[in-house]
Amino acid sequence: MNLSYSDEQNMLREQVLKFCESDYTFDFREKIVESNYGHNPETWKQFADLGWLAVPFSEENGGFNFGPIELAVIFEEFGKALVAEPYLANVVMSGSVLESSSNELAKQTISEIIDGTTQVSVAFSEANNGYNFHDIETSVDDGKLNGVKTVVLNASFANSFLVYARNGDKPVIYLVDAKAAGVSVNSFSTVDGQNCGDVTFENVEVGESLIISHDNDASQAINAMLDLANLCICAEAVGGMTASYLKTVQYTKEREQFGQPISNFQVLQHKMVDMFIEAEVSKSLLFKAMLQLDGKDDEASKTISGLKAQIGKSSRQVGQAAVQLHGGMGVSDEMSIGHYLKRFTVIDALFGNRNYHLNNFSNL
Amino acid sequence: MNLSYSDEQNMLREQVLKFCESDYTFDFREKIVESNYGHNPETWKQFADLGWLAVPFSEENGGFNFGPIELAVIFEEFGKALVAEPYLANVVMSGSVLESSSNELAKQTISEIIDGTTQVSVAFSEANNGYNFHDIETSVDDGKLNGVKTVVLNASFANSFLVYARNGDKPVIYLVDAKAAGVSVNSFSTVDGQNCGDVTFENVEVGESLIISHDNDASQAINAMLDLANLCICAEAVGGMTASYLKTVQYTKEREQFGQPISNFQVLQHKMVDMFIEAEVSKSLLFKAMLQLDGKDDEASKTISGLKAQIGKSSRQVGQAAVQLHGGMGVSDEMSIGHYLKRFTVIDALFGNRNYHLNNFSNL
Amino acid sequence: MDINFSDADNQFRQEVKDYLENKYPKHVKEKQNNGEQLTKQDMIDYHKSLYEQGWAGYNWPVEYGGTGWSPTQIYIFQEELGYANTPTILPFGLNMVGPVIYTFGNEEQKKKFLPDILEFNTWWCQGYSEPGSGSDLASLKTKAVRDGDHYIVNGSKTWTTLAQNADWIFCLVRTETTQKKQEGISFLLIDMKTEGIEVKPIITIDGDHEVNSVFFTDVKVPAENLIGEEGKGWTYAKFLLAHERFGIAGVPNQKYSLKLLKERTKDFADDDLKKKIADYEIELSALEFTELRTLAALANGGHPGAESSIIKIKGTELQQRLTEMYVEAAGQYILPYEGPEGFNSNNTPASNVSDFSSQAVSRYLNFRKTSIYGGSNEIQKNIIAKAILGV
Amino acid sequence: MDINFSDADNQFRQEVKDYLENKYPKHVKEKQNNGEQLTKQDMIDYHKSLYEQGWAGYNWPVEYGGTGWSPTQIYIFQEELGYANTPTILPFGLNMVGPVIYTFGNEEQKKKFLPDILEFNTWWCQGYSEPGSGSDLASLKTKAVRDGDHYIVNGSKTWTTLAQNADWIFCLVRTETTQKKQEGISFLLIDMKTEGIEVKPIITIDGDHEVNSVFFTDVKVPAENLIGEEGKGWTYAKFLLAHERFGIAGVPNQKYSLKLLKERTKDFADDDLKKKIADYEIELSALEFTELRTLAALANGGHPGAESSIIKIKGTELQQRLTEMYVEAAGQYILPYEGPEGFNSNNTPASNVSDFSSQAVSRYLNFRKTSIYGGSNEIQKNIIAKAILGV
Repeated sequence: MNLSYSDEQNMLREQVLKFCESDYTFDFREKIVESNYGHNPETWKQFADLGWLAVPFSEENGGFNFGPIELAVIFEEFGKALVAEPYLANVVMSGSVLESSSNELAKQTISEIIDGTTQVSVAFSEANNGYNFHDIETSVDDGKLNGVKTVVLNASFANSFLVYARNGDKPVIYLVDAKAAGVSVNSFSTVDGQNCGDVTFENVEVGESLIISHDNDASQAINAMLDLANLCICAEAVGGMTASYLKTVQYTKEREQFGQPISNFQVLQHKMVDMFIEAEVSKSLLFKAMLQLDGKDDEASKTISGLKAQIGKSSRQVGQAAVQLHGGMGVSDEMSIGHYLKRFTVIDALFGNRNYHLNNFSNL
Repeated sequence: MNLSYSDEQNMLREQVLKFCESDYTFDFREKIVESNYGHNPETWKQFADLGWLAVPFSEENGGFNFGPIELAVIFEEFGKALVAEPYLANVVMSGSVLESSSNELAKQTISEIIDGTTQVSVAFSEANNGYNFHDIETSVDDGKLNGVKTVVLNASFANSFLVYARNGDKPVIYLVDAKAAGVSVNSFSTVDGQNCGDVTFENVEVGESLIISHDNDASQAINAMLDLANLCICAEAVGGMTASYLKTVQYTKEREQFGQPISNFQVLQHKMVDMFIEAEVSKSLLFKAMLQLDGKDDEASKTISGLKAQIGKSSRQVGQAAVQLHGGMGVSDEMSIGHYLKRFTVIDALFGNRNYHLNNFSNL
Repeated sequence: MDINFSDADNQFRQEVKDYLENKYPKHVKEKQNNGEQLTKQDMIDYHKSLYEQGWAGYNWPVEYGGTGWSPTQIYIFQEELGYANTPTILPFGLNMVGPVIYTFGNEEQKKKFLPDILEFNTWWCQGYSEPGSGSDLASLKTKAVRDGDHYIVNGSKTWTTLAQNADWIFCLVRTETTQKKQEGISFLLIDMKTEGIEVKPIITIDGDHEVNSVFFTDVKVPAENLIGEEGKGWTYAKFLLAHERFGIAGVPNQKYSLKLLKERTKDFADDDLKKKIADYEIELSALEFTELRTLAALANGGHPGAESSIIKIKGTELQQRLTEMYVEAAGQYILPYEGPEGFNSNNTPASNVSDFSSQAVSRYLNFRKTSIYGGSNEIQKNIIAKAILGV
Repeated sequence: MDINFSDADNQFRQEVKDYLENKYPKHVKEKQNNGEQLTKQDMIDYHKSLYEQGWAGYNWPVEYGGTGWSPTQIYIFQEELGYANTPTILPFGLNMVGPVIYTFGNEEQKKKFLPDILEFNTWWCQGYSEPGSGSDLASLKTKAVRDGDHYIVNGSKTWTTLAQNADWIFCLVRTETTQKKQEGISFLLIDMKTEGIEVKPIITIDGDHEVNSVFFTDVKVPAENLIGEEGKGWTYAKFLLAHERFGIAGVPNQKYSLKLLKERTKDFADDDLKKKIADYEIELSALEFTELRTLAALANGGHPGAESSIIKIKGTELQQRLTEMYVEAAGQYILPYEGPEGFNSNNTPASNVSDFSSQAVSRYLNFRKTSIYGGSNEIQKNIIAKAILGV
């Protein structure tokens, strides 16, 4: 057992941190969120140039063969800076599904993701399945795909979709071009300034060549993707919690009321201590989850459910306290602090909320 | 709608309060708890002389015909003084069951309860039914009663038991003498210094003359008893919460640490404010419940479940905070403060705990 | 003690139902029930319909055109309005400046302002908070200097709700710099059309424009608009704050939202949310009876004091919990955003069978302010600690 | 980073299992697993069995007879002991006074005291709190006046755990009255057999006798029993407190209790308690990894500092939550009391299928102290606020 980051991992963190501080200020982020669904093609190109789009892919596929620990490092820093770029949808989610496949189409698509020339979203969720992601109605009959997928992340910019469907009783994942006949996208900005969409497939022709994964491999690929995606957004939330308590401490030291900095008030001090503690214990559990996932431990899925449940509680508490201690400034759109709370809320809602994962943990 | 106590009700409160202050100090109480299961025959005689044992009974039965409001007034004051006498078991519980009956045996027994010459406990709970009090195995066959009742309150002093049993499919309540052949009592002190027992009935002869209530009337009598008993112990908890926050405020003003009274520390102030608020909102809900029960409102049972759930949460919070703010003294047996927490714990466990009543409330 | 309503009470309840059925403006009702945003004119129409019914001053004394209702009547009135999902009655005129004017104002001020407040001919807003002051309200810096028959006002106010609609603003201003910051404050009424006033929107994290900054540059205010004595404004301010906290819990509105939430979640397989709802509903009735106990005390001649702080704290906590449960019920369908700003078409996401999901996060974020404004909940606890517990 | 155990680690785990199987005293094991109270001799037997194994100083450096284990080994050791439901290793000698002696004591003191601590020939107790001092530890008043080769000690200590069994007590005493209360405190080791020492039991609300008051009347203590410098006791006290907080969370014991609770409740119809248990279990793993992170930092040369306050706060909160869940699981069967005092026969209530119910309330009440002692959780938060957040 070894709980220290490697030099390589520390360097990666340093690199992401520096980038966020110099090239991704809050004002810059706000412009991208307001003007373009959170995605800036130039920033994306920087990501590609820095090699970040290659992080989780195998060397064989042109990647760095990094694992959950390195992704968690990146997301923790992204969380601190409220990075809105569609890294989760493309590199983590689509990346995970594609990497699990050995066919040529998958390999080709990975290389395009790595060089930043294409964007791909996984279309798996449906309107009526809540968080039961395997309970799907989208189906293929006679080579024609029909169905509606909802809350597809980054649908606005996706050039193609990895569509989770069933063929008879068997699960299949197809790679479908966003411009194919019968595909229509109805996209929305999300509450936290990114984008998602409903994607409708109406008699879309899907040949065998478009199959990325099928049968048990397909459902396993979706499960593995969900575990990894949950780990990443939990790391993001841990970063956000850290930033929230640090900014709150800073603010209360500067803000004067009743003739003194409000950081002098014991009730506020203890509230900040509670924020700090929640951030720290969440980080500890993140360690356990990323190490288990990295070590392919059988318990990894259960721990990730536990982590997601913990994050749902801790980040809400931290986010709400941060807003409360910032007073009026906390609810003002121009301060970053309220945006952490927004992001925490979305993170809890994604891929199973606290209650869902508490059940999961209890039953696993 | 009128939310003010009547003059008569205020006088009753005044009377109970005065008695507790002069004749039922904490030291006095501790002696009775340590030496005699919480029951002092002389105190009981005072209760009889003051007319308190007659409070809820109809005038026809020699009582004052008072209702839930007056009982709540008494229990609120009992709660402040940690009164351990078996008023709940005798006057409220057995009283409620007996008053619902019109037969002579019931009337005779009521008159003996009123003059303090007999004590009666309702034996309804069984080891395997949890809080499903109607799911009973104690039964009568061929005039013979067999079964084991558990957690029978005041079993040590009961001269007779109101036994909830079934005769075939039909519920029946019998009045059984504690000395009857086949009755054995295994009694225990309770964690909060009162007493309860397991009561075993082995081929006890029960003639028709011992029937107090049967069929639907019997199960209704048990339900009505549970509602009234829950209301009374909730009132007791409200009194206990009030005493807890008042004593805590007093203690923190006197206790000096770091060169000043600890009541100066804002964190402790806010904790005491939270205690005060919990006591007050619980009291408000007590008002609603006692008024509805008094007015025979259809919603009364649901409100009492809500009240019991609320009390379970609030009294735990208040009791724990009181102990915490008293520091080492809070866990010391010789201070009263920890005894409130103990009593709150027992109150939550009696007649359905918070979780049971939360479910009840949700489903009613 | 008696929880039952008298025949007269029941008849009164029927009158309120009749109003809601026949006189509550249809266009307002329709928008409210569809969850659409109301215009300024809608709000005016609604308030005027109450005025025409004689109910605008539902909690005012008869002598100033109020109803003089008993606590029971006020309770029934608010309950029925809540169940009917009517808009919140705006507090700035009726619950804030109105009571200050009829308690501390002179006869001319009463004559000039009270009728227009009742008839909703003037929309009021509140000039209390300043960028630097926050919960330390008395540290305010906006200055009013006497110059003949006028005061010249300079400074700024912030978090001013619906200032963009307002005709008048009531302001705390500093007329003297004193040792003790609570002294030297005065209570001034200012016409928003006066030259030198500028209103700038503040966008909140829910994306909405509800609050504003208001800037005053050499604004000339007639001295006759001073309420009570110069320098005694802090007394009036505290009176107003105690009144403001009262009713802030919005129990009837919460009951309505609760009803919707229960309908939305009745088929949910998991019991967890149902238990949270039950827990909330129980606490809501405890809050309701706390208000009733306070109302009863008021009817016996009391004043809303520190006890109203309980209602502020618990009321806002419960409102916030309610919005959290809406978010939980909506699950991942909170993501697609249909707020007032943004790029979206008029399409509705396939996952949103109603407006329920799309509004969940906006409401959740919007309600964070309730534990901050009107004296933050931390300040309310300080008040209770001092005034009630004596520590 | 790597969560997997090396072959050497796995082999070490097997050694611990072997000890538990073969050398952990059978009579102690039996009583523990039946939930019976251990005698003083049982505790001594248990500690001596660890000593014979060479493991008494499991967290001590090799040079003082410790094991010099890596954090991973300590983790494995504690985990296996926890799963086996062994008694808590008494901290007073091994985790408290021991490290103080080997860090600040002189050679003679090391030679005189450390071997007996490891071998458990001496039972230690802690003389820190006083009736007036509580969380304001530095305000202590027990006086030690130098008189030739001795100190004469007068005063009293309270909440002294298991003083009734102790051979020695380590005390903070005031050797000088100074302006600053943290100065003038000294750290003294006192033989409990010395004339003038009186131990009086304190009964706690769970009915148990675990803590005591200790009175000192003209107690003569050889000056050679002073640790370090006179007047520097506060430094050693703080060092000890940080060490004490470490391990206070009792994660392995909590894991064992959790296992019992899960078995007890597995057939419960209602999911509510199962969710609470899941929530608790998740937080327990978070706490466990917080300890591991701290251990890893220590292994890299750090010292347990304010971070250990997190472990104290969360650890005691979780212990308390666990006892609450036991109470909830027992329902009304918490009532019949089978505690050490009382009137009860040896009969067991029919409702108590195991000791589970009868012990629930005692444990619940007993564990209330954990958020009070060792520096109350409020004090721990003050420490974090100051030392880590810098406010």
